Amino acid sequence: MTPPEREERPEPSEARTLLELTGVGKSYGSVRALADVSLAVRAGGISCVLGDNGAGKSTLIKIIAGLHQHDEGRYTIGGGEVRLTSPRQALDLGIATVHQDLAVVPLMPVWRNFFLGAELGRFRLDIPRMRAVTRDALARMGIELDDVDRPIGTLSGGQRQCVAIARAVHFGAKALVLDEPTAALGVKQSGVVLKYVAAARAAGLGVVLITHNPHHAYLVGDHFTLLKRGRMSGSHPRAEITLEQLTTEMAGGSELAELSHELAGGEARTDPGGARTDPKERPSP
Amino acid sequence: MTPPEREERPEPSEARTLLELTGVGKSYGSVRALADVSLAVRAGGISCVLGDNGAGKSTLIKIIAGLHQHDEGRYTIGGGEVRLTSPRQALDLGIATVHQDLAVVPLMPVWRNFFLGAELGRFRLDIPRMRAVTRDALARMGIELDDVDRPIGTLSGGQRQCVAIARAVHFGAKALVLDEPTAALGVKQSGVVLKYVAAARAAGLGVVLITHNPHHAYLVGDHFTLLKRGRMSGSHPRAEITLEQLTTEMAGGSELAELSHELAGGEARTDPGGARTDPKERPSP
Amino acid sequence: MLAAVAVFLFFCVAASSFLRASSIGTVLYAASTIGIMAVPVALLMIGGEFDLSAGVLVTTAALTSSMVSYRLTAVTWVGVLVSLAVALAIGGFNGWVLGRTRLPSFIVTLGTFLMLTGANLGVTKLVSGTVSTKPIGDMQGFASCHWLFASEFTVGGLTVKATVWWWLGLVGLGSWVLLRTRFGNWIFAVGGDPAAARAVGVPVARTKTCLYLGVGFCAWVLGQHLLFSFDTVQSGEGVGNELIYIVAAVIGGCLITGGYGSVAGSALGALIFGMTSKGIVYAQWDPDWFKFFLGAMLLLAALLNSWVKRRAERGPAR
Amino acid sequence: MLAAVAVFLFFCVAASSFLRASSIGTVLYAASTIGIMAVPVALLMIGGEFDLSAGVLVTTAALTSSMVSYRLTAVTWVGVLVSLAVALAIGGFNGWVLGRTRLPSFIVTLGTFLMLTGANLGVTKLVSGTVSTKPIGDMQGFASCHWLFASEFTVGGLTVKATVWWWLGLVGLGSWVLLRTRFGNWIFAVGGDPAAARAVGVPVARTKTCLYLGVGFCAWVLGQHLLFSFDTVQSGEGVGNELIYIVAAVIGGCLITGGYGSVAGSALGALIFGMTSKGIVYAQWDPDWFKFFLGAMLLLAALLNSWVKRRAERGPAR
Amino acid sequence: AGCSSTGGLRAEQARNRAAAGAGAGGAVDTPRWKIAMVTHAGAGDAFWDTVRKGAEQAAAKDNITFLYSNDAQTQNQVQLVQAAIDQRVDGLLVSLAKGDALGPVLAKARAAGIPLISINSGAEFSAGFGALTHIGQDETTAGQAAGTTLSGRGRRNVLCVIHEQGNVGQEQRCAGARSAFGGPLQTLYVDGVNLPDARASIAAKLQADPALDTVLTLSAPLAATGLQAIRDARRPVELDTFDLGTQVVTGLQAGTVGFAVDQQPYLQGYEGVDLLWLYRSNLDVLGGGKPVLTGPQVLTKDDAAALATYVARGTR
Ligand SMILES: Nc1ncnc2c1ncn2[C@@H]1O[C@H](COP(=O)(O)OP(=O)(O)OP(=O)(O)O)[C@@H](O)[C@H]1O
Ligand SMILES: Nc1ncnc2c1ncn2[C@@H]1O[C@H](COP(=O)(O)OP(=O)(O)OP(=O)(O)O)[C@@H](O)[C@H]1O
Ligand SMILES: [Mg+2]
Ligand SMILES: [Mg+2]
Repeated sequence: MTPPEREERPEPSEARTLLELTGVGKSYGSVRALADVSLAVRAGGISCVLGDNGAGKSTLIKIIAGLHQHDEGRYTIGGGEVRLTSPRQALDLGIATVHQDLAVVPLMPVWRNFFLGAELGRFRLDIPRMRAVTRDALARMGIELDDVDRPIGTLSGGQRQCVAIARAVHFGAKALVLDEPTAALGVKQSGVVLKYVAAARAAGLGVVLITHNPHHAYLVGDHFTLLKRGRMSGSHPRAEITLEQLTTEMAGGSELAELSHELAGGEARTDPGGARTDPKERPSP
Repeated sequence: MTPPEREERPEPSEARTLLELTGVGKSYGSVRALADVSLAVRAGGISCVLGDNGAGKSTLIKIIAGLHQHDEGRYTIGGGEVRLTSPRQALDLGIATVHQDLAVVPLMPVWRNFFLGAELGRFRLDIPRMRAVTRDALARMGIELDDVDRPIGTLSGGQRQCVAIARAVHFGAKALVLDEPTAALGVKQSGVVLKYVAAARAAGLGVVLITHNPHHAYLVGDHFTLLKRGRMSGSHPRAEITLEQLTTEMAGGSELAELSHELAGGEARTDPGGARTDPKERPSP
Repeated sequence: MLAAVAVFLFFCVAASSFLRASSIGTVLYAASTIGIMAVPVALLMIGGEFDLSAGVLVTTAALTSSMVSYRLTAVTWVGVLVSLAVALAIGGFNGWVLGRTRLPSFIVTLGTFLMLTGANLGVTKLVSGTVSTKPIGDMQGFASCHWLFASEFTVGGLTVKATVWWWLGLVGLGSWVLLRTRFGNWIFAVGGDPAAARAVGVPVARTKTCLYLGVGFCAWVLGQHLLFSFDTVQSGEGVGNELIYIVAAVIGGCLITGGYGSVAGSALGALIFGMTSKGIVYAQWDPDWFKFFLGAMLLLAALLNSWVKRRAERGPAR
Repeated sequence: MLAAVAVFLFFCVAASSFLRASSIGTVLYAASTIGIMAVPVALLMIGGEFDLSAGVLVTTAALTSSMVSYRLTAVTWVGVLVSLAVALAIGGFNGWVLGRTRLPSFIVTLGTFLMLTGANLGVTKLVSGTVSTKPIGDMQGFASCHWLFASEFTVGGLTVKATVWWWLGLVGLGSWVLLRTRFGNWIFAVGGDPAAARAVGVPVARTKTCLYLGVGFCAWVLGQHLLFSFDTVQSGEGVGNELIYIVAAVIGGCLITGGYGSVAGSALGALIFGMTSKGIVYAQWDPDWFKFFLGAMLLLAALLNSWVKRRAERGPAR
Repeated sequence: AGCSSTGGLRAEQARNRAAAGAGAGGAVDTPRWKIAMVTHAGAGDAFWDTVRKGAEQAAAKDNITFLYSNDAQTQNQVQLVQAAIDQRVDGLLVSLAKGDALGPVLAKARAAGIPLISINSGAEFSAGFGALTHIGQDETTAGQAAGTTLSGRGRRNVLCVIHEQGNVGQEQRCAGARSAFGGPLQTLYVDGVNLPDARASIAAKLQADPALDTVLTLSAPLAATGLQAIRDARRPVELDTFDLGTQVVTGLQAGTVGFAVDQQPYLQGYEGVDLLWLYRSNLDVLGGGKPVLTGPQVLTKDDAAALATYVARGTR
């Protein structure tokens, strides 16, 4: 099932640009995490950011979400330049984020975490409804929790990730920013998340998706930004790149060739190619 | 590159059993996380544990690593029944573990984390060597850190995971237990980890590998244990199962069919099949 | 909960005079003067911060009220209101410095603690010429203030002081805020994981400042009680009480690192502390060993509590 | 570091008598009596725990030593050794209870604190009949003990007390343990993330117990100093000092939640505290406002420290 | 604030206008000496505030720079004495509640040629430390005076309230009272800086032991607290106390306080400074090697009216 009728929809450049980063840079003390990175997120578009470990993807996300501030460059939302000093501002502008470290408070019940920062009712929490909404949202992702009053710290890694994603999907109004959302998820849940991403696009939201899985990215992405050691090493609309090229670029090109060669020689049964994936082989249901 | 000469090596049942769980069960308060699970790890064998989110995989790992204790069943190491009350005991028996939540101390420097619990020198730490070993071990995984004195909390998610894996590989003497080691890793690093796993097997270690990626599992695994809601839903030697069957079982069989149908109908461009992966398509280097 | 009952029963047996209505009134009074402050201190601790200045802040509130009324020769209500403003301002100052400087609250409130201790003495001497304030019992408005903050009334032999009502009210209010409002959710979050709380849009600094304002408010209440029941205020009072408030909160189950606890628990903690410290007096044990008994009883109560909790968590199945 | 220098310079200017050799000796002595205890308290805090009993434990050590020697009419060294055993036992008890019950250390050591306070008084009254011990200055071994714990000698006008040497020695030892030994690595780990530490095989409970033993040892040292320099010991002393030790550690940069800090920092903290509290006396500021100045100076020092640190972290580039 | 009110500052000023102002400090022609007083007082202690006031007024009169410092902990008091020596004062006033401990540092003061006078408690150490004289009250004697008065008033069962655990002087007062009082005398420890708690503790004790008919407190603030506690306990119990304070005097006048044992703290400060000045300027020494006692003085209802003014201005 490699992209079948994919060329039907053009790169939605004519669509409204929700947020845009131009030449953004960021240093943590002496560590230069990002330099001269540009990215545009359009309504109804999915922008994928791909890159090696430590390439600066999460840093980019944190700037978009208002958790960190950029040192250089411009960040515009809806055309106006902004300098977000707190995540609250991003949320108020309709940008919901799933961070890689999930941002949940371990000792708090699941439903309180779900609604944290966006509680129903100011002086009189609508607790039954909050519980019900949480349970439903998780169930729709394939997570059945009989007790949403459990501290979220006692959930399994994947369950926690599902809570964070479900929360962002529930509250994201204009843009959805997902940092490796499927990392801890099982096959089924990953499918659901990709479905959600597609649904968000269909509803006219802009999506930023970070993933290490080129197949996931190619399946839904409209635009691919490649980062390498904090710098952009490529920025391609879907039309200009194939899955093969994408995979090669993500794996670091020639270095990979070397590695697979080495593996093939040393041990017949191991295969670094396994690190790359392909949606082609679908089980016949 | 679907398993080519895979049948060459038989299920190593005649090999020495390093550790074995029989009918093990575990409850957290009223949550029943595991029930009647059996698993054997043989020297020179890779035992994969697969299952949905919340299936109980990490719980199983924690019992093996001595972090939690089983309520029911037997746990034998090297033939003798044990009841590990602390991870120290497991480590002393040569079992090194990478936990899903990584077990690193955020504020401590990378090299101190790397050697934590197994420092070089009791009253006189050999700091230059510890630094060098850490830097090397990370470099071999494709992580270049110019400063191993940085607090590990400032590393990116994947870099942290690499530290945890490198540590286990470095200190694992008899068995290596890996809980979703490649979750946060890029294409290249994932390949390295699988290579390490294969190398560990070649060196006669027993490996327990947990993953959500059936392709990774099938690539290296000798035995597959499937968990579903805390119970074993299957236990197959490599010879008895194909990648297709494995993938179907992991995705929950019929439920998946329904999901992919729904997706195909609603939105042409999204494909839950993307959640499943295949090492077949390797980029020509 | 069980620990409180156990302590109660223990002293009922150990001290014959413990169960009298008048004795219960005394114990309740002792518990209430701790409990009123334990409420905001517990909330603050759930929110992940300390306040070492809570003890002397009570004295500051009392001194301010007394001296303002006296100097201005005004109705005592003027002093009471000025004192409220001052107490809130100091609480707000704590929160503001904390938010601005990101110093640990231990250091910030230690600074406030020392400064208030010094200012209490310095200002009082400056204003009154001595280390205690002048009596204000003959001033206008004293009677109504006394009624509000320091009256007592007797139901069926049990004399209940105004502080007990304040205490109950504050516990109710605190519990409601913590469990039923948006702000309560934020308290748990900023204490449990400030970084995560910030990431989902909780105003961390503002939440903490509000908690410090709460401390200021309750210190004001207790300070007015102090003033209107004792008529004069000693400027050196209150030092060391901050620890007792923290103790009550911790016995009541608040996590010292934040993110977990309850207001009702702090009330139980205050009750346990009050019952124990007064129960030892009723039991007429050797006064030289008073503190020894107090320490041992508190430790036992805390042990019992944690044991019960662990059993409960393990579930009825086992 | 900079804060310590700033405080020093400030008082050099503000107080003419501050820079004299004798004054510096006094300030160093004051700092050392805090610093000796700040070392283990800082280590403990890095290891994620508190010890509220540290202050009275010093007194307990002094009392034990004095009373054992006196009652047995033995060489004072007997008392000194028995006292060491008792101090270590109490430290070990704290650690053991903590490990067994998993109560917060705040509660456990509060229990010990109260029990020791009571026992100090109770036992002393039982043994001596009064609240202070009998003088032991004329007993055998006093001279040598005095030399070890309380001697002083003068180099170029600067009188240095034995406690200063002990302090320097303990700071060196503590730093070395923390930074250069396996155990030091474990201290950081159990304070930073006990769950992670346990998972990689660090014996969490044992590490913490060792830290409490360290507190016991240093309390013993300081206790012996008190005894052999003052000859008698007041049973009510030491209450409240535990906070000063914690303050020194926190000013020195220890994180109150554990996992971060240094021993040298605690020494600087003790020095800042000692310089400030004595500097105010030398500067002859109004004693009524003493605490106010103390609080303000500490806050400023802490602010300066954190500001310098943040600048340094941001790197020279910017 | 224009609100009219009873009491308050204006009433006090009105009262003061009636009385004549005290004379201003007289000028002496001695050089400006520096005298330090180091006490074992806790912060904000009313008693010591009066001592200090006496000393300050004597200092003003004698053209003396007066330095005051205090710390309740032995170790710190010693350091404060050392700091005074470092400051090269011309005279030293020290309270010797923790006598033995101060020996070594006072020897240094003597070596530095600083004349020393001890005040308040610790008369027995005074001469040994080379003090010119001791001005104060023997706590045991004061306690005995209280004990004698108690039996004279026909009290049968007394509660002695110690508000600072482990304080030698307070222990001595209770012990003295016990030895001179015929009947049973119990002690109770309360927290002197937490008055509501102290109040509850005293009330609790009164409720627990119906035989008690007298409460003996050791300081003026505690006396006021004791009165509240007696009201709470609803028992006809007499309150007697050490030290004076506004509320004690009011109590004496109203009959709620039986008697007060006073040691004239003002005198201890005033005489201390004045005697050091006399020594420096004229080598005068008072007492003839014996302590100069400022108390105990047992005050009752009869003395109350006359004392009220002086207590109100904080010099008695
Ligand atoms: N400490 C705990 N207290 C209570 N319940 C727990 C605790 N830890 C795990 N659980 C529950 O036990 C079940 C199994 O959890 P486990 O972490 O083993 O799942 P998993 O298979 O590793 O899932 P994932 O793939 O998401 O990591 C889950 O339902 C989880 O919520
Ligand atoms: N708080 C921080 N302080 C210092 N350096 C940091 C901090 N956070 C990240 N870095 C560094 O910045 C670089 C980029 O980190 P980032 O987390 O953005 O990578 P990433 O692309 O998300 O990687 P991964 O795929 O592993 O999550 C890394 O080298 C990382 O070590
Ligand atoms: Mg990342
Ligand atoms: Mg898991």
